[in-house]
Amino acid sequence: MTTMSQVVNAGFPLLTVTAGLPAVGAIATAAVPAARRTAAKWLALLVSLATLVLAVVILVRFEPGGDRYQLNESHAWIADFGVRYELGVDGIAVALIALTALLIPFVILAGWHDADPLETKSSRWRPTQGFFALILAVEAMVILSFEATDVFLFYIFFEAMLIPMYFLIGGFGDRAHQHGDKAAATQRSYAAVKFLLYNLVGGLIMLAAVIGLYVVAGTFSLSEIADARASGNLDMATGTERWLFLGFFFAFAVKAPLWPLHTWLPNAMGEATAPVAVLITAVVDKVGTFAMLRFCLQLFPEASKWATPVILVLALISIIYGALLAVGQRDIKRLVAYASISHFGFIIMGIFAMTTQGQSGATLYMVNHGISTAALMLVAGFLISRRGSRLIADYGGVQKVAPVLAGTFLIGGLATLSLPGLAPFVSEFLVLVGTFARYPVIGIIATFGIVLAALYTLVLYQRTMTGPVKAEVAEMPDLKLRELVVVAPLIALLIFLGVYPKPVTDIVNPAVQHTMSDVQQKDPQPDVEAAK
Amino acid sequence: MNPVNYLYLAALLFTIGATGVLIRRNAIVVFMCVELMLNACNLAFVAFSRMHGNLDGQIIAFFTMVVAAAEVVVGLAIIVSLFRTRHSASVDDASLMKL
Amino acid sequence: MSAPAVHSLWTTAAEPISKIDAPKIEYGQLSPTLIVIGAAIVGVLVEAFVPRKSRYHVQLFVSVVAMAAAFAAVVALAAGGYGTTKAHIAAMGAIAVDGPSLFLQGVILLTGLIGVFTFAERRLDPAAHGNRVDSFAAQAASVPGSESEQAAVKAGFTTTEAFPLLLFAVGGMLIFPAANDLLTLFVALEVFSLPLYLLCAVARRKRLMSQEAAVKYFLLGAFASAFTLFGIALLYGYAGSVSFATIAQVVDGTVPDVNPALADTMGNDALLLVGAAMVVMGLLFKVGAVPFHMWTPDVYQGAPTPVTGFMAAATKVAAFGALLRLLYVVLPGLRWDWRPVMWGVAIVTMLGGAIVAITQTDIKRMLAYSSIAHAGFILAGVIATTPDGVSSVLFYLAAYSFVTLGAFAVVTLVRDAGGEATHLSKWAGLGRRSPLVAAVFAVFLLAFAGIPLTSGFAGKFAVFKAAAEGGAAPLVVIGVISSAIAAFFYIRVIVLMFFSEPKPEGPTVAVPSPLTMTAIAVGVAVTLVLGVAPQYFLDLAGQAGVFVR
Amino acid sequence: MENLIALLVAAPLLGAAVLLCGGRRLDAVGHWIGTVLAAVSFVIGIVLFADMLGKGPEERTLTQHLFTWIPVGDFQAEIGFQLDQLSMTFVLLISGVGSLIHLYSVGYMEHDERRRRFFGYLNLFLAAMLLLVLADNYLLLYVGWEGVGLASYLLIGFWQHKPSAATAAKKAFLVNRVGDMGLSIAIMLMFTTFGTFAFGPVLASTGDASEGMLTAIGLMLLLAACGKSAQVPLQSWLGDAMEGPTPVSALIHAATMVTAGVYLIVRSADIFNASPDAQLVTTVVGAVTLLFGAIVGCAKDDIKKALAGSTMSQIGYMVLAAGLGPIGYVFAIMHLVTHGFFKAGLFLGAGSVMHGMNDEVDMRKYGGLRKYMPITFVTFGLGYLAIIGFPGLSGFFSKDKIIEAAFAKGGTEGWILGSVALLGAAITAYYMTRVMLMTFFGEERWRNQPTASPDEPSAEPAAEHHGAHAEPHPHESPKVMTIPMIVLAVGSVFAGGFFSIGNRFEHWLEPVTGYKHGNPPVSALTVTLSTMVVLVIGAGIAYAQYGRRPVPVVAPRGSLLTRAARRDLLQDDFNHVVLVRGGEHLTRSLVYVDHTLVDGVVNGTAASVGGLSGRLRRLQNGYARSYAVSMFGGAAILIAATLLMRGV
Repeated sequence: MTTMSQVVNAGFPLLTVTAGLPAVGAIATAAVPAARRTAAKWLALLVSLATLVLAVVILVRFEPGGDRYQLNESHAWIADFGVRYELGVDGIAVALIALTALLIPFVILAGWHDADPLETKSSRWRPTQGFFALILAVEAMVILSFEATDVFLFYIFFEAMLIPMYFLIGGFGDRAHQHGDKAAATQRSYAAVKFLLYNLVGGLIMLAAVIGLYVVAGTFSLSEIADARASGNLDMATGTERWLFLGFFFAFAVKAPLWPLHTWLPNAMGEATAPVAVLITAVVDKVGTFAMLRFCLQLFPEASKWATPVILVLALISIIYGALLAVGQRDIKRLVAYASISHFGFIIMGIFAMTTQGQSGATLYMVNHGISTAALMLVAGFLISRRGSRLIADYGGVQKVAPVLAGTFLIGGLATLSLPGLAPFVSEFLVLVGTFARYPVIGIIATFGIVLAALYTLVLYQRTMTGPVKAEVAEMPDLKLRELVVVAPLIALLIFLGVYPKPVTDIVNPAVQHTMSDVQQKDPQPDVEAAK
Repeated sequence: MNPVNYLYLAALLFTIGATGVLIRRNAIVVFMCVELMLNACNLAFVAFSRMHGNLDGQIIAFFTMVVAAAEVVVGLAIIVSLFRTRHSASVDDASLMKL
Repeated sequence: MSAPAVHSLWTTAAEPISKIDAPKIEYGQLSPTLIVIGAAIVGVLVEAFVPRKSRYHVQLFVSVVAMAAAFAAVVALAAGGYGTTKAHIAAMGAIAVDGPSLFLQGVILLTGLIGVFTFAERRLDPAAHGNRVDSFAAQAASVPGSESEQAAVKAGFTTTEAFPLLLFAVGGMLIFPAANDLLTLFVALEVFSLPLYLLCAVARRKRLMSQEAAVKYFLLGAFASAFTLFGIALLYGYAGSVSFATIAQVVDGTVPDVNPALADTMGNDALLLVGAAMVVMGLLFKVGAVPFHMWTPDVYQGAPTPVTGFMAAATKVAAFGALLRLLYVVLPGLRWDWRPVMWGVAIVTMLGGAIVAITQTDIKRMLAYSSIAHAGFILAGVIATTPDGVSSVLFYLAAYSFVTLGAFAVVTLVRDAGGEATHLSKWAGLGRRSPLVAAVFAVFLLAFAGIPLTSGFAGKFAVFKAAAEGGAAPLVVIGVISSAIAAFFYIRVIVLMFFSEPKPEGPTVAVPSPLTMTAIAVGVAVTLVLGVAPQYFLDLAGQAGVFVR
Repeated sequence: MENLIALLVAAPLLGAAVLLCGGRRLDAVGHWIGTVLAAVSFVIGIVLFADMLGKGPEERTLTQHLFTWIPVGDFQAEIGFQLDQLSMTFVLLISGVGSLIHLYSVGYMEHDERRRRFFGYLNLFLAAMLLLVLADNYLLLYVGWEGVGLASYLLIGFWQHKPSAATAAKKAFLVNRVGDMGLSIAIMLMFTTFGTFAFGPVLASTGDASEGMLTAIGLMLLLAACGKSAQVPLQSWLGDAMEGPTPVSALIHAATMVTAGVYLIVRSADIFNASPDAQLVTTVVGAVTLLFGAIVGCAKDDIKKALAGSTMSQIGYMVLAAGLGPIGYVFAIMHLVTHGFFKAGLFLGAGSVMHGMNDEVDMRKYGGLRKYMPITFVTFGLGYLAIIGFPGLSGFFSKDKIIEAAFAKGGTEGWILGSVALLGAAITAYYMTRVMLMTFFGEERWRNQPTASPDEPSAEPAAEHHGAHAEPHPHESPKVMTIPMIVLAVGSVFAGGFFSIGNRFEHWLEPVTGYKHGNPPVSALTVTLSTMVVLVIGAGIAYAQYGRRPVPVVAPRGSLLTRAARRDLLQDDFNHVVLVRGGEHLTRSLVYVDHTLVDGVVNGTAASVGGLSGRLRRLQNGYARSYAVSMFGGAAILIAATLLMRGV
């Protein structure tokens, strides 16, 4: 296998290129002159598609059976800090990179007109170019943080991606609210600042832990730390390990977000445009849960097990609490945000259930949640852009005037409530089973989440789409071609992965086995040896 | 006579000077208090020089005087220009910038 | 009685006069300082003899050449191994030529060079009576608004003395971190302080504030240096010498020949501790550490912005250099006494600076408080008392000084009728008006906030890492907390610039001359390079991290 | 042969896909595509059935494994089908009745511009339902289980412009979700207990599992069954589900989907057999529901709601039977099939009546319709006779067997259950007679009556063609509608008898469910006779009330019980007060908490730091001397601290 992966490594730095392409694309897009707005859009779209192609190449060249980390790259970077530029992907990372690369083109396409300047500003002011450049920058940083196998390298991009996100949230609001609406502007910048400060505080506390890790381990390289641990050269004092774990976990829990650190998400998703909201919840937040799997469990196995009960309870609270608040929302986007909080609860629960099903399910969940939320949120965005309001109460009977829009919205909703046959069901059930196998009570309580999910989704659909047609929506146009092109593939993917998730699970399972062995956990065995 | 007493005197002068800086309003007086503190230092230097029986302290005293003189030049220049604009040499009047 | 005996009653036979050997000065190794001081004196002569019209250009030329030459000399010395292998004490023990001093001298000279550029900027203010004007008063001596001043303006006077003053200050700063005995330390302190006092006083606009700043700075500075001097006296009294090496020996008790007097004073630790505390206090005043920081905001706000920028950058570098040398060369034996105290100072400095900055409404004041917070971060590195500690502090100083210069240079660009528009509310919507300037300033702010991929992050990581390795983990935690607090007000400015609607009567962004542009460009370049690829400079700082004693 | 199984599901699924994605260009032919594809899967069913009959009773089970669905560690979910006698019974019922109702709908939905989508949904339902009964493991069954839930949601809410319809649809889905929770927990329990959830291994190894665990699994399965089959306490949705078009009520909410719960229990026979407690609870649920539904059925004036109550009650019989164990399983299924025929027939009849009466549903505004729609009258009448268990007709055989089995359970339980079943039979006779009389006999109360009462907006688009307030012109429905009714009527007449000749049905199902003949404490004849007696009593009372006296057009206030029954015995009010209102309060308060508490803590911290900053600022008061003071103090502290460190 080693030889095999060496063969793969021979050749050009695939991972760097995959992450570098959008980065370069971002700069290029930003450099497009103000007048050539459309050109910038197309450039960004093409770059993101090219990145998708590269991601597919990674997907192909990655062998599930092979080494834990593949396509490795390693170069000296900051020797004084013990930092190397080390990239490598395991199954989990590959899946998430694919997800990111897949979603960005849709995000760009969906946000096609979101950043068109309303009035002709000074020629130096180029919001459109900025918008798409920032999106590509986020993509680059997210991909790099998935690829980094060096804690410090990961940390850098984990933090740095906040800045473009911050500008995306604060700089580009809903078209409906942009017309010199002071209140909306302040709302928006409040949301942006909240997002940044929450994550910055998390990141800084993590920074302390990162430094601590270096003091303890003397290196940032996952592989070296793993070797040291294996050869017993690395013995963390229990107390130290727990403190470091908390430092890392806090940052990831803010990003994920986990109750009670979640309150930035509804603001951010509510104020940002739908594509940016998708970027937040479907792409950027995944870095948090991903990092829990890769860093918390791998670096601090003992502490992870020590903290598991508390984290599971918090995750459980997130599931129920998020769902209940989603029911209580008046604002479509905030509703989706709280729904996401509930789903992130499931993901975190799956990760810390410490069972194969739980962790594979959690990883699968990250992918599926990304797709399903994207579908739901983008359609919601199309809806909002038509009526110019985010309030559920402002809609009604849309199904009559725009059946296709309503249909796609319903499918997105059904995916959110994880209807069997659609992708999210698979992951959610795996997480539940995985949790139930070890913590039956928590598993059962979590199952209530599926009822609540049905509640908030169907209430949303009923209030917006059914009933008598409201006057304001009477001549609402149905989905345009561009919008259909955005939604249709996502829905197709939801159905495909719901019926045949094997391709993903095959990639993910080996990685999960590694993680399980990191934390020295075995799946609980059934009481009865079933007759075959 | 025990040279340590000179140190006590020096300390006393230094404290007097410091107190003056804290309680006097007139910039000139405040500045002279600073000079007093410097001279207290000189006294201490000389005393120590005597105690240790080497000349470094006395030489430093001369340096100090030069520095003090330089400070006077700069200080008076600033204070005078301030006085000419405000027609007052009170340090408390110069409190535009705060918080 | 016998004649000789009687004779001996009132006379003693004089010793035969032994010949005094001339002091040995290594001019080559002192060349950076000598060049700058020499240039300063030339500058004074220029003021005396060159006609007014051409002074500006001559001064500019002289200063730039001097700085460049001095920097070249520093590089040459470093290349010649004086920073590492050949490091030794020069000028009869007065000056140490070693890694830290060379590194810091290099940084100071670069900041000085950029400082000259910002000093020489004369495109920002509208021309008065057809004469280009810079940010210094036409005639500092004349009362603002008086006829004499109007006459001076009409005549097109400018305070070209600023350049020699700057050179003197730089000269002092070059000596300060290299000073190897307390006397040199004190003299250097005064040599760079006095010109700064003057420079603060000569703003073209808002002269009242400028003079007030000067007075405050001067009185408090003199007050502080009096303390320093008394501390020096006590240390001298303790060790019987002002030479760092000797004092260190006495502190460690490894002094070769102990005469009775020394034995007597050596026993008295109070002398040592009080003296050390007072000297350190003088240095803490210069770096602007809480509770000796209170001059900082007022002076930063009142002084002409180019001066502020130079002062904020260079003073910190020089003062921290001296502090490092004092604590690492003179008082390592006292580590267990001063470390806890420094802990306290670092903590209050980090938190105090960050917290008070939150509610500031003036950009210059805000940057002043942020500089206080940064002083706290650097102190955390100082406390490490490890080689890493030294190099991390050196690196941080280099990174920080360029960011600061750049930031203040940007501040000079944003102007309205009353000169620079330093009130934060006027910065609203700057990002819409002139995205480029706003973006540049945002980069500097992010560097201050320590966002990865900027020099600020690399520096912060370096000092925190050193502190953690030095066993000061709690300091690191408090450090990150105060960084979080600090992040808040940096972000606030960004929000203001980009997310709030521009005011109709808002300030305009003046288009500067290549001078300021260079300053800003260098700032940005250094910020990004040190953020993305800091290794080379970390190596540099690492090699330079060894003191000679 | 087994490769055909997938086609059973595939055909309607294809139809659904084509019709729903096809767009308007299929509007013209959409309904025929749907009907044909439904028929296709019926034909395949027949073929497989013939093939099955050709084999010996033991080797009749066919399996087909398609692919591995979710392979994660020990969790191996397969996509695989299992076609045995039990599944086959359902396949024929579903696809057969399904096809008929497709045909019927062609006429019934003629005037609806969204007919294509309607047929798409119907096909989707068929596919899901067939998947449900063909799955070879519980997880795949779960897929079909929720699939039919979705289809039912879409069809109940088909007329989405009616808020009542949308609400009913949502309610149905939610209540079902509660049941689904049970099913998923049951599957998790199976996985942790047996390490698998495929029918074969699980049911084969029930012997090794602890009874407690099996009881838990059984109860969870029962919870699921309650949700799907509208059993107490999860019955509330069925009544509202009548908001859907009548064919839907006939197919989904009478013949097939609502019986899925019974299928689940019978399929899991081994688990229930091994856990008497679970069985007892099952019988109790069944008994309670059969009374509950019957009582509700008596009070409703809405013909569909009355039939819905009856459905609830009849399924109660089946669940009761299923709870009886091997002596009941077979009859549960048998009643399920016959009920499938006659109840579907009754609903189609009701639909035909409404079709002729401008979609009037209030029976008090019917009357004397037998002259105007004879075919409907006859078919409906046969269905009526069948359901009340008139000797010789389907219902008679199946229901009678259940009552016997109930007594045969033995002991006090047996007596109680048996008599409950008897009572149920009486009430059934009562309310069905009532429906029959109010609809087809008596004077024509619809004359010079405004139809569709204004507060209740007329459901079916058909109404838009006739004037909303015009006097109705009752007329017989077109062939395309009557033919299915006739076919079903035939079924409801003969099916029971056909099954009972030589206990065919027992032998047919025995290999799957197992069968043990239960001996009632009294002779079977006695039971049958008493059944006849109560039947006559029930019908008699109804005749006395509605046949002899004229029926008031406006419903009288009625007794307390009547009023309670009209409101589904108040359980809706209970739900409203406890769940809906309570839930609203909960979410409201949580929103408040999130905003003030969780967010407040953070904002509070920020604010306090800001306040601190404001206070510290004041120290910077602009006076040089106070700065000097702070320096002096600082120096003092510094010195003192240094000295303290040394302890001098």
